[in-house]
Amino acid sequence: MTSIVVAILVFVALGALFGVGFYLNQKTPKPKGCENLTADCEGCRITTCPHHPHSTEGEKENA
Amino acid sequence: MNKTVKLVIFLGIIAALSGLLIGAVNSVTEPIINERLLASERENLEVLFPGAEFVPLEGASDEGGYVQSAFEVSGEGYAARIETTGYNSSTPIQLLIGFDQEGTITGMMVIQEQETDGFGSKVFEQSNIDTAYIGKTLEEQVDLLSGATVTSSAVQAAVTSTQAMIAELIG
Amino acid sequence: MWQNFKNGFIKENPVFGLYLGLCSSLAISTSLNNAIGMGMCVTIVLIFSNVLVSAIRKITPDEIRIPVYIVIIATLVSIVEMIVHAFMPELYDSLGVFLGLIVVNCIILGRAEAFASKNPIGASAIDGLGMGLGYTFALVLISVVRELIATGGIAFYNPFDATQIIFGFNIEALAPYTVSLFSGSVGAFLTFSCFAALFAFIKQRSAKKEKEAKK
Amino acid sequence: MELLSMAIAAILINNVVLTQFLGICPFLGVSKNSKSAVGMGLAVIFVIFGASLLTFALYKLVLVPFNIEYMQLISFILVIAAFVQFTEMFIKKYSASLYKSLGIYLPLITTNCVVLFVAQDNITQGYNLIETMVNSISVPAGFMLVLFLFSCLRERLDSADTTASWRGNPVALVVAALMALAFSGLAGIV
Repeated sequence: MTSIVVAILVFVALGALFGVGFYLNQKTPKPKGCENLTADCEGCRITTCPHHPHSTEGEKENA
Repeated sequence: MNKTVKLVIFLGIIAALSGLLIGAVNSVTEPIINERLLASERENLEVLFPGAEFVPLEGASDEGGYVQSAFEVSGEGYAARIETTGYNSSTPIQLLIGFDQEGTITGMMVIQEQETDGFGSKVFEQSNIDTAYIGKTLEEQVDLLSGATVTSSAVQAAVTSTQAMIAELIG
Repeated sequence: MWQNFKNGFIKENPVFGLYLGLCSSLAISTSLNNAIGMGMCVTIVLIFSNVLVSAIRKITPDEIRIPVYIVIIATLVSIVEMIVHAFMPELYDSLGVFLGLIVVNCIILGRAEAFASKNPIGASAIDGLGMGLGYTFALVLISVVRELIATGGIAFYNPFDATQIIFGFNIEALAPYTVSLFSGSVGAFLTFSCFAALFAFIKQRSAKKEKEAKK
Repeated sequence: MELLSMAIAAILINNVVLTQFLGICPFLGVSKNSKSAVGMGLAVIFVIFGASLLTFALYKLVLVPFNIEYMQLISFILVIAAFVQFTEMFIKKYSASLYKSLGIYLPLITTNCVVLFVAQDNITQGYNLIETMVNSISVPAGFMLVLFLFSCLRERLDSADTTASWRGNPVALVVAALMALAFSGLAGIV
């Protein structure tokens, strides 16, 4: 039983850490000159993915 | 209320529920997994520790990577199945070693070996096992056997590494 | 809704069409057995994650939705891993590390983000089922080709008891011509690329037809 | 010596991309030009090294003492994800040039299977701290090597006249198959 309690505590701590990191990272502005820099990734064909080069041009394919 | 706090609380609740769920599932599956891990080795373990209760130590591993599986023998000590290669590089040597609660070697069983007859194989004769291995404490190294240097030093290295792991388990 | 379901197979097949979850589909498609086992695990995780994400879509704060999804998916994968470990030990051993790597399979996060976060529970569950079966379908295709070429036969075991063969055959005529290369990485890449090209061909042809029909 | 052969095996023989099939998505996605391949590769090396040390410490100091090894998968993924977020934040804040060359690839890494694989592999192989460090540099180094080589090939591939249905990823995977074949010839060197 104690193991489950510890598991939950560890889990909550890690989850909160990730959440805080994610939130703070989102709030941090990109440095000057990098606002429009994105890494283009064409690994998959999900055009709605923010890393896909098509996502900025709007939906190109309407298959 | 501060927004960051709110977000953390939301994620915390999700995480807590997830942790609870995983813990609950684990408490159901763990005994079944242990039983399965034991099933294949129970027969050999019973020889070294007749009538004992065994608990597999899943994460246990030694420095040299010889230990294949390790078990806690409740009230009696530990057991470890080790694998190493001696002279015959195609068939590894497999041994099951029993330790008491202080880490002294109490038993050794040969599961598999195909070392050269009359040389390497002498290491695994009962008379040699009794003198070279049984009764060695954690601080002592097991003996080498002249005339079977390759095999016995391979076993020595593996047993020394296993002893170090057992010492860590005893703490 | 039927359209959604069907899309998962051909037009938007997650593996051949969208190139999602490539790592696992290449690695574990060595045998039909692994392919079906993996496909089922992914389908189950996908359905549950879609349902859960959809169920909490109205109360999830937008800023941290990705972390929430990752926690949910990781939990589900852990649970599936433990259950497979306990009840289907042979499958657990042959899938190895790839069972845990379902967590980072982009299909699941992708569907949670693109579909389940915007749609009601029922539709999300069906989307998960369709996508999962599409993934399984792709895995089965690759694995059948690879297993046939590499071993000259197919064997499918009962996942709960590996000694029981449910279905299997060996083509004697193929036996002298097996190419063991196909059980390795070269065969995986080659088989996959052939299927991907075939799917692209089908897609391009149907697009062309549609265009002509419009004219 | 053992560490050296371990590193060579991880980079060339058991290459993550070509023999373990991990990290295929960035392999296909970020190999358009060699500059982005190098940036992505370096970012992956950094993240894997940092995340592996953190997960190693978490496993030995928290999970094992409290007997909650079953939390391995889920805690590792959270540590990796958190580590990537904090790294990205610090780079954004303190170095624009570093952000330009490496930082933009960080968001692509959280769901990169190589990171989770290396973190788990260090534990299942029973590596100690030194071996963990060597392994978590050499595995992503192998990733970077193949990514770089592939990007060079790909620049030529894009200008080639391929049949419509093979264009893009299918033909790229054929090239990957040939690379895997070439790398399998290195298997004997260690």
